[in-house]
Amino acid sequence: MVVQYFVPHEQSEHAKEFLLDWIIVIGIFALALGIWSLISVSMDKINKRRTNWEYSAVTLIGLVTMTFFGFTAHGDGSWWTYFIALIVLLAALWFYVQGLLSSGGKPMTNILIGAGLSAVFALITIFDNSWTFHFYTPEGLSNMMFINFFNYIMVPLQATMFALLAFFIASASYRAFRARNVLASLLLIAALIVMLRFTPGPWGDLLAKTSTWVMNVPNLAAQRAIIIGIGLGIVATALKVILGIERGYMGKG
Amino acid sequence: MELFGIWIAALLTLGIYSFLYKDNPVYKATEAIFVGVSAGYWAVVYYFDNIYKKFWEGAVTSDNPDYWMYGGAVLGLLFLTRLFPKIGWISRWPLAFIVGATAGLYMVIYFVTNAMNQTASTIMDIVARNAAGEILWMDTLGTLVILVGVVTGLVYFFFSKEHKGVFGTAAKVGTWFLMITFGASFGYTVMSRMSLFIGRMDFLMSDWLHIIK
Amino acid sequence: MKKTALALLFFLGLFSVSLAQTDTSKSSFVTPPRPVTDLTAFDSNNDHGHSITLNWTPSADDGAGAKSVISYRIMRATSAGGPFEEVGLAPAGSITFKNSSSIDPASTGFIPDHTDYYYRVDATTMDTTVISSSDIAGPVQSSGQWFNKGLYPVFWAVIIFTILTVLFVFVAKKGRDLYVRPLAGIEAVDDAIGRATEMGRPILYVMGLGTASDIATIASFTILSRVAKRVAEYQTDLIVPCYDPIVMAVAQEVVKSSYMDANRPNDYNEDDVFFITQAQFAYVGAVNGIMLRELPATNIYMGKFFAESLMMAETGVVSGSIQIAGTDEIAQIPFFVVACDYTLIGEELFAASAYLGREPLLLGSLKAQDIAKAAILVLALIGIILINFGVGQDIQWMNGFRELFKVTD
Amino acid sequence: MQLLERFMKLDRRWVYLFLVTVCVIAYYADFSLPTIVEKETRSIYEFLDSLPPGERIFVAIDYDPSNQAELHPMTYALMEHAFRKKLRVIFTALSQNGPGMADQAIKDITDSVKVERTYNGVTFAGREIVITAMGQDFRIPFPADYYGVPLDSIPMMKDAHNYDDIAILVDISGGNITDAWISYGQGKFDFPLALGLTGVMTAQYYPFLQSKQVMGIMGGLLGAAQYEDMTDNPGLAKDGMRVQLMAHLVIILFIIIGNIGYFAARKKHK
Repeated sequence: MVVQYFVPHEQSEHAKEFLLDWIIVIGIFALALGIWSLISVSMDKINKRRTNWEYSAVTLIGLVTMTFFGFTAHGDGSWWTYFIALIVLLAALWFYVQGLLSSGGKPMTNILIGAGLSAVFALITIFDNSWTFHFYTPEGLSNMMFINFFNYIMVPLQATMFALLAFFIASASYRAFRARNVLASLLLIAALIVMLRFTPGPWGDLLAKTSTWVMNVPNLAAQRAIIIGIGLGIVATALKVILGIERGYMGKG
Repeated sequence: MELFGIWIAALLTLGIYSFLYKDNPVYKATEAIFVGVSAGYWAVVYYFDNIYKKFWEGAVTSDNPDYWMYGGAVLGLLFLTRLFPKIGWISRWPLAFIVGATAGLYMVIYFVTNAMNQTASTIMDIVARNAAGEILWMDTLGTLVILVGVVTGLVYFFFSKEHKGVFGTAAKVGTWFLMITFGASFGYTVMSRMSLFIGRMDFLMSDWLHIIK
Repeated sequence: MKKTALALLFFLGLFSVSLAQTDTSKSSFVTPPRPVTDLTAFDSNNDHGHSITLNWTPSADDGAGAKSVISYRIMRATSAGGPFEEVGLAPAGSITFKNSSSIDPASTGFIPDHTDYYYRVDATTMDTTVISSSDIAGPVQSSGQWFNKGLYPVFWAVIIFTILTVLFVFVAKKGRDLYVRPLAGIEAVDDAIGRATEMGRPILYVMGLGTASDIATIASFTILSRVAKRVAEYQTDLIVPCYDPIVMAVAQEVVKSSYMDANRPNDYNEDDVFFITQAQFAYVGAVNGIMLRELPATNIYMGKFFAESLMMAETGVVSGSIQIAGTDEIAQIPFFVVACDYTLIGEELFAASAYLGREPLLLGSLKAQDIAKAAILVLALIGIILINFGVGQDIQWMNGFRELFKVTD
Repeated sequence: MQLLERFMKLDRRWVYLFLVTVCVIAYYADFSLPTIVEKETRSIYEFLDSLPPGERIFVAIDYDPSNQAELHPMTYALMEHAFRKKLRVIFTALSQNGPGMADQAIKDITDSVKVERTYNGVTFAGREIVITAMGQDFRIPFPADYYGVPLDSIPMMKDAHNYDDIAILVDISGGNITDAWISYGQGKFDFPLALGLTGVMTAQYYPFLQSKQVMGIMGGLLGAAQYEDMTDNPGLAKDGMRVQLMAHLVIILFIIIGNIGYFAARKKHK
């Protein structure tokens, strides 16, 4: 791939595309592993009744529910069977995973109950025409419930988590900006100048000018030094990987 | 439905904020919902974007199948061998492939954009002049400061030389530059982070509680 | 209010349509502009093919003379006789145009390689009927090149860097002791693991939001392998929550092998390295929860981080953990510096694995990095001296020197 | 001393509580903070204010919803000023979602100033060409407005042909279209150009102010607040700035408190 950079020919671009595609395809299998990891860690917590196991159950319900919404489309008619089907599905999966994971106990019983519940789920799916599964067309993405969950759960939660930063930035500056030594004082003064840049008062204009200068001159210089350093660090790391000097990622420390 | 949704959203929002006081059951529940729903969301989106569109349509049902994709699929299957302890070592192959390909792909790109281009922009006229040829003292000072900052900053990053004497002083000046940068960027970010909170406040006050100013 | 007062106007439309609709009777008569001259067409340099570059001397009425030229229409045909079709538009004042397409034959405007094309450039005025055409240039074919000549300097720089690295690795292997200055953040890692053991609390290792295709994440894997090995030796717990499934799988492998290296394969628990979700803020929420519930003695953040840097680091402060961070994401370094006890800045992240491993092989590459930095400093200073003190002597050569570093992709 | 030392280790929750309280109060409070008006904003205001009624100005709306919070207040402040001065305003939008932004602003403003007609727009590719072509005649890229009304039949456009017929061009932008306005517009046709930019972009464009290519810059919410101040028309920007400023002051206050505590503790330990 190093060679690829110097070879502009289209064959070389094709090679690059293939490699990127491969990584995506591998990612598909990795995602399966990831989801399995989430499920098994959560189930483990639930089975062993570790502290806060209840919340792991909530996570799993959320996961299955959202996935169910994503693969189904609801047409006209009653929503009741749709939600009953979802609950039956949750229960079936619950018993299956219990059966697969439980170290002691009676795995077979759990799996049998799971099978029974799946049969009920299958019957509902077959006889209820108000909703259908769609694995080959992304109709689930426009499922009303899928969109509602996205709009009223994911979006506000994302925005709120992000907005927590307003508080964290406040507490971090309270705690850390202490004039302990030269370095800490420089950090503090630079931050104060920039933060005060739009305060009203005779010094406002001066501070605004100073903060612009700080952003354009010392800031630019230090960033450039960091960037050059990072560039070399990346090349060195990549080179070590290619030459086989660094095998840490394979666990060969 | 919309009213219901806004109530849910508002309660979840408050659930997250309760974390600021301390970890509590409401936050734990909110977090659990968030993790579950988002993992499900990404799984579905990933399925349709990649498994379906890229792999299924590109390599299986396509008239002009992209057989290369199967290579990726084989590597992906090898990846799954990790589920079986005895042959789990095979899963290192795709892993080595990913890491190796990445390393190769980005090595030169970073060398160019980070190291070479940045060096090129450091090579500049020190004395700034306006169109009339008069020397602009402030700008000249600025370029000098930039030059000093870049040089001392780089000196700071030397690993194999002890920070002593002239070299040590330069490295120290370098850290000053770094600290000024960090302080200034931190201060600069406060405003945008506050805007995020103002946005959430808007949502709670107007959309949910309808307390309009 | 009167119609004439305060008329608000928002006027936009499609260019081609508009030209056809312009009421020519109202517009004043425009004399045809003088045409473009010296039109040349050639295969674009150093590319993947499917591209032809045109150069020309602008019309005498472009920005001068009658100032009537508003744009140049690039016309192309497969034979000298036409018919010519429009393939692009360049604003007045331009002297070059690149007619290129993607390598995908199905894409619109695809230009096959090794096919004859003829080009013509029309100087256009505000009146669509008044244009003047240049002479026809062609035939010309596009083709891909096997080596990008514009990248020679990069090529040599990479070769030299590689040789340097190999050289120093050999020097180090021969047993020459290479000095490396201490890095506080690295030394803290050892202490932190010891502290966690004493307190009987786990160590939280966060890989960030990077994917396996980020070099920072690869660097993080190498650091994780050293940390995991020590953790296994000390028999402390390790928690690695992951954002990306591939990263999770690799991290599991890394931790597992490290436990084997430490001769404690039985202590390894697959569930120590686990996947949470691929939504940035849900991931942050979960990690924050882990911090407050498991109360890790040490939080280590290595890899690519974005807005979550401060959210995690501040929560880590609340849980009373020692925090060590390292990232190459420049915008986030300030937050780690402010909230963490130790921060590896930029390049230090990439050097960390060499430090932790203390192997001559890896230290050798650090030396090569330093030499490269020194070379950059020296070359930049030479460049500055040349530019500032050599004015008027050999400007061409100096620009060449600067160009040596400037690479456009 | 005891009290001062406690300043050093305040629980972060006090910081949070105080911050929320202040923000909520500032959000609802109806007080107005004086803003120091910077020279680069004042020059835009003074230019517009000196124009006689009926003069044409040209406003380019080049931002997307993601920058709305920062740039909308600026557009509103500028437009209200222009309309009160009875200036005639020509709008273009050359960015992807710009027309939507402009449309919203125009609708909101015309609600309050009662303008008779509004026009909407669509996006257009190849902005350098559009900018250059408008230097010849606005009718070249845009023979009609968005609703299809030919420019010639709109009274205010009767004798408006190109940049020579406008007094000033204000580009309110959240992206690199500004570069095109500077080099292809101002650079070629030499009209007075003023910029309204996001806070992050501002520092980048100061060199153009120095080289006199740009006659004024409004930077982010702050610039908008300054403009509102000068036109004596407090609006969105002043509201937002009030919360911003108070929040910044709270943070600074806590930094100072923390340092007082720190020095008190150090003094004692000596």
